[in-house]
Amino acid sequence: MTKISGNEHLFRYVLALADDALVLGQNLSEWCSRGPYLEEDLALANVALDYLGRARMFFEYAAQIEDKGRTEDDLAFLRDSREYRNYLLHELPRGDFAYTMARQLMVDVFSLEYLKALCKSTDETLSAIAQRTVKESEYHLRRSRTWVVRLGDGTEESHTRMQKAFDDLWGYSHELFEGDDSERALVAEGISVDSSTIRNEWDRVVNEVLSEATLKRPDEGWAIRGGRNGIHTESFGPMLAEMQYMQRAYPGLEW
Amino acid sequence: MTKISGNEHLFRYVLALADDALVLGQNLSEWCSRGPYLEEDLALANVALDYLGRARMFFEYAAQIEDKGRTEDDLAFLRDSREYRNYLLHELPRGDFAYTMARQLMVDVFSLEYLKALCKSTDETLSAIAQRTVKESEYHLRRSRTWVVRLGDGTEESHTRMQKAFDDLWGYSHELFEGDDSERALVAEGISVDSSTIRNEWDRVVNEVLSEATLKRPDEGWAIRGGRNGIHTESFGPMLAEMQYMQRAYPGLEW
Amino acid sequence: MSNFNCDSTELERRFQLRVDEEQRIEPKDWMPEKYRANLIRQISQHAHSEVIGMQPEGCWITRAPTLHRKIVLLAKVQDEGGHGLYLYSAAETLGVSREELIDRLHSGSAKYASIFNYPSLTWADVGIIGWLVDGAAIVNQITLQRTSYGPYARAMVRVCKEESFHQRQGYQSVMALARGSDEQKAMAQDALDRWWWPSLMMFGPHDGESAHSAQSMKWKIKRESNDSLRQRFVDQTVPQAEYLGLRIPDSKLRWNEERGHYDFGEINWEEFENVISGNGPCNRQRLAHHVQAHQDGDWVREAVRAYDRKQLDRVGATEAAGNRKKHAA
Amino acid sequence: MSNFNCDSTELERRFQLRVDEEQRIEPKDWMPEKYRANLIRQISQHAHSEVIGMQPEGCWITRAPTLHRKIVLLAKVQDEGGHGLYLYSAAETLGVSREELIDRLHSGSAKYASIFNYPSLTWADVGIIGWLVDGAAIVNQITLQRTSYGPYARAMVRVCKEESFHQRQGYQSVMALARGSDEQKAMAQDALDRWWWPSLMMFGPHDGESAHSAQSMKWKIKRESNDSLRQRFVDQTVPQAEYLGLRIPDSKLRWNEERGHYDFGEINWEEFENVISGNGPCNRQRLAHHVQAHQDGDWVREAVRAYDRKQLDRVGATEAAGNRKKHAA
Repeated sequence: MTKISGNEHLFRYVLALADDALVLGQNLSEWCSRGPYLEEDLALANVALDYLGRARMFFEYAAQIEDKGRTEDDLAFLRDSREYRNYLLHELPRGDFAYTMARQLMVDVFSLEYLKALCKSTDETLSAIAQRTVKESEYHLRRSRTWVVRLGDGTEESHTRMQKAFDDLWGYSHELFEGDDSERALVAEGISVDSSTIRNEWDRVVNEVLSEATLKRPDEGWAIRGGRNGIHTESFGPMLAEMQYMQRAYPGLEW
Repeated sequence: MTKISGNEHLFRYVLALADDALVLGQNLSEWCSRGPYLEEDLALANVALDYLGRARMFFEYAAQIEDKGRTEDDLAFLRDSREYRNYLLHELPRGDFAYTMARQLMVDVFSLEYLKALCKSTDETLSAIAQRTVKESEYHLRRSRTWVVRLGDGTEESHTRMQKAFDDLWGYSHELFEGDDSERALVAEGISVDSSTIRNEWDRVVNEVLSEATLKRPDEGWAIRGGRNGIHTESFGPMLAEMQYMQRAYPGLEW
Repeated sequence: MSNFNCDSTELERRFQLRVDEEQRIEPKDWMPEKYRANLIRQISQHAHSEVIGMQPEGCWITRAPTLHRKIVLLAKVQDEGGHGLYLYSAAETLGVSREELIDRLHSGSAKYASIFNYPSLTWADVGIIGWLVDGAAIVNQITLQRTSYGPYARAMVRVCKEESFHQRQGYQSVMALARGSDEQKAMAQDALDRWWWPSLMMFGPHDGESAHSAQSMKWKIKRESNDSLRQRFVDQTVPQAEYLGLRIPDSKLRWNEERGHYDFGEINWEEFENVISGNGPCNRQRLAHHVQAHQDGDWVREAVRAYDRKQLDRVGATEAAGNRKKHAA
Repeated sequence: MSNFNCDSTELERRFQLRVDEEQRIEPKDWMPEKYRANLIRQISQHAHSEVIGMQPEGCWITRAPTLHRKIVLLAKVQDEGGHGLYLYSAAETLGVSREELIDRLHSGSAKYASIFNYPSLTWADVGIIGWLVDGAAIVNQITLQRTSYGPYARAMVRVCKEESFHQRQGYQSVMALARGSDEQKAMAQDALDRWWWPSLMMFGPHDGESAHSAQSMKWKIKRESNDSLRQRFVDQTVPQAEYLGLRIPDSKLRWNEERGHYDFGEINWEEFENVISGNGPCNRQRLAHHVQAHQDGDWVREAVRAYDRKQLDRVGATEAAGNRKKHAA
């Protein structure tokens, strides 16, 4: 195994956070003009915009750390699927509105705690990004929480859809708390957040919301991992093909 | 307007036929593992394979006519959407099984007559391609005809779906009979087929099938044109992004 | 409608007087039924245009070439939805529900700007739409800031502010192409060629042939004629195109010193009629997209209603329990 | 099952005798119920594997890098569907309908090869699947050409012919990568790294731990042990990898002169159990894809039944009319 320098760890760490944000932002942006209410189109676009904004900050910083002349857009658009290291939960197709909201709840609870911790990072740029974005995640969580409760405790159909969404998504939650080598390598210096420390609070909040929503917490037996190693789902490739089209077809141009 | 040479016309003519075949083959290939019967998966894959095979012959010939070092794959995969000149009918997303079969009927009746006429082309390569493929179109037409009748005269649901499919597709049929400058320029020499001469036979056969299928021929008022001018539908771009991904991401390699 | 009694004639006279004096009409004010109906038609058409207008640009969000452009585009399409919201709200003050307005859109009895029935084919279209389509919209909407109906006028003020921002962004995006590679220039020119004439059509038929124009002008729900708005748009846009080094696809276009305006060619009115009446390249897809999204949302809206009812029942039950306790005490 | 009477014990003895003598059992022959049940399980599992196996490669048809590769891949996936058909037909000779078999697949009571629960991530996966997965399948299927049940054995003959063709195509496709750019080589190596161990798992648990093995061997619906098939696959594949200049991801892999075979490392049986029992990376997507396609086809199959009934009625009516005429005459 090649030895990875501290700087390389930081690059990989930041890039993974960038990938998480980009891929989820991309997925959410598809809701624009497809929501159940016009108001919801706008609200989901807001969430997507927040994630794309984060992606940009992380990619900029990653490019700066790497210092090899690659830009934020090179990193965002010019890698192949195996090099993206986002968590799988973020890349799953948007599904129906229940699926999107179940995912958001799972991601939002995680992100809020993660960003709160990242605010204390000894890395000033990461801490600054976290401070700029933690309020967004509070707002996201209020929304997804409200939706999960409304739909879980709405009609029989909405309840069934919400339960199915959580059942289908649950297996992807485990890897969120496992981090990767780079995250672990940077914990000691207080740069990164140790994801495993978030598990308890995540469980507490998610259980609370599920119970208020009259939903059952899915069984834990099923767990899918691979995002941080670039082992994606099969839906990822076509999504990437669409996202990268312009940069691939017209390399090196200004837009 | 720039003057177009006879050779340029031939190139454009053959390329348009190649695009028709490629785009339809690509669409049909999506049915593989998604058909209503396993038998139907195989049958639709056969039709897709026939179209992709045609595409290959036409692209090879186009590359040869152009004689600028571009290969069949360069032509198939490395143009942007405005340069593809397939008829719109061929690029519409596959839709449900009724939609696919309605489109096939419309295309198959047209193709069979077109290829029969192209067999007599004074251009030996075109004539040879037509002779190799006309039997395929006979077989395709037998299938799509049977399906349209079965579904049109099946249940209330299947009837409704078939009728809706024809209603939604009809507007795209008109441009099939209009050809383009290149097609017209090559008629006199007996190289190309004058599409407008096919209209009567197309009407006769399609009317016959619709009537047997207890379906109503849609109104003629609505007509969409643009395929031969590279004016596509909005679904075309994402389809292209997926189709071109490998060639765009890894230019110039052998596979 | 035709059997006005004396009272309503008098009311109508006073109403017109107020309009003539540039007073704003507000929701609770008396207004002629035709004024109301015309406004509902006009405002909802405007709202539907914003909402349907999300589609042609929206289809490029997932393919935008840079993170910056992706963010700008998503925010813009979101703003269009927001304009739709302001306008639906303005229409609702006239006593019609959003659900009704959407039903009319789906049934085809309500229209939207016919320009959105053209497909958006390349990335350049996104910039060109911002520049031309938003540009044309602003020319019209600026005059509507002084429309006689208060809620509509106020909505227009908000909309105009955002639209000029979009128009500048669109123009900048086209400028990046015009200053880019040959491919990019060609892409921009091609998009301009395709969108120019539909943009001119946005202002509607010639003044003489516009169905609602005369009455609308009198009621000041329309403040300027189609032809004069169109002329203003041409006059402001031609120099912009020149600055970009792009060619406007009109061989008759030239500066007329005498008039102090650009002369330009005749619009293909047959195409205009064809697209307006439902036979444009994308009419069916636009409507189908909207209908599909709405249907996909049925269960969500139903669940929200059910949840709200349950909450009310719970509050009721709690209050009832509270009352029982009180009585028992 | 346990209360055999004399007759059935005698029948069973004769049955085993025929099997021992390598006679083929045919559909109309008497056979023990457990033989039938076991065969149905095995053949349908094999059929489902072919059909579910269409998905991982199928997802690359629309993205194949050249026209040639697109055609080859589509034809290959089509062949897999064809194998599924032969095998469903073989299973149907045992008195079970395809609809029942599909129901069992959807309910989770029937299995398919667990290797298809891994995702196909890059173009190289397509070649590697052809090379390794089809390669492993052939090693097993060649022995099944001599299985005791006639229809199954005959299906295997047809399948084997096509599979070796696919295996060669897969190998050639990997060779193109191995001889290509650095990126292509890395892509091939990465795919080999991911698919190697799952390929070895295809042969199932060690002989001692295989639930159905002993009885199946006796009935000759299995002709060779899991471990010996796996060894054969390793022995034939290692030199192929060497020829390509690719590294097999097993640090314990080495030639054992004494045994005349390659030694290789231990399979991660925990992963095997996990994937088999439904918790692999793609189990849910695979099943959901199949269920969705089947449901989407409900209305089509219903329409075909309705159409066929109508046709019968019409024939009936015509005949009746004919009969009436005859009687009247």
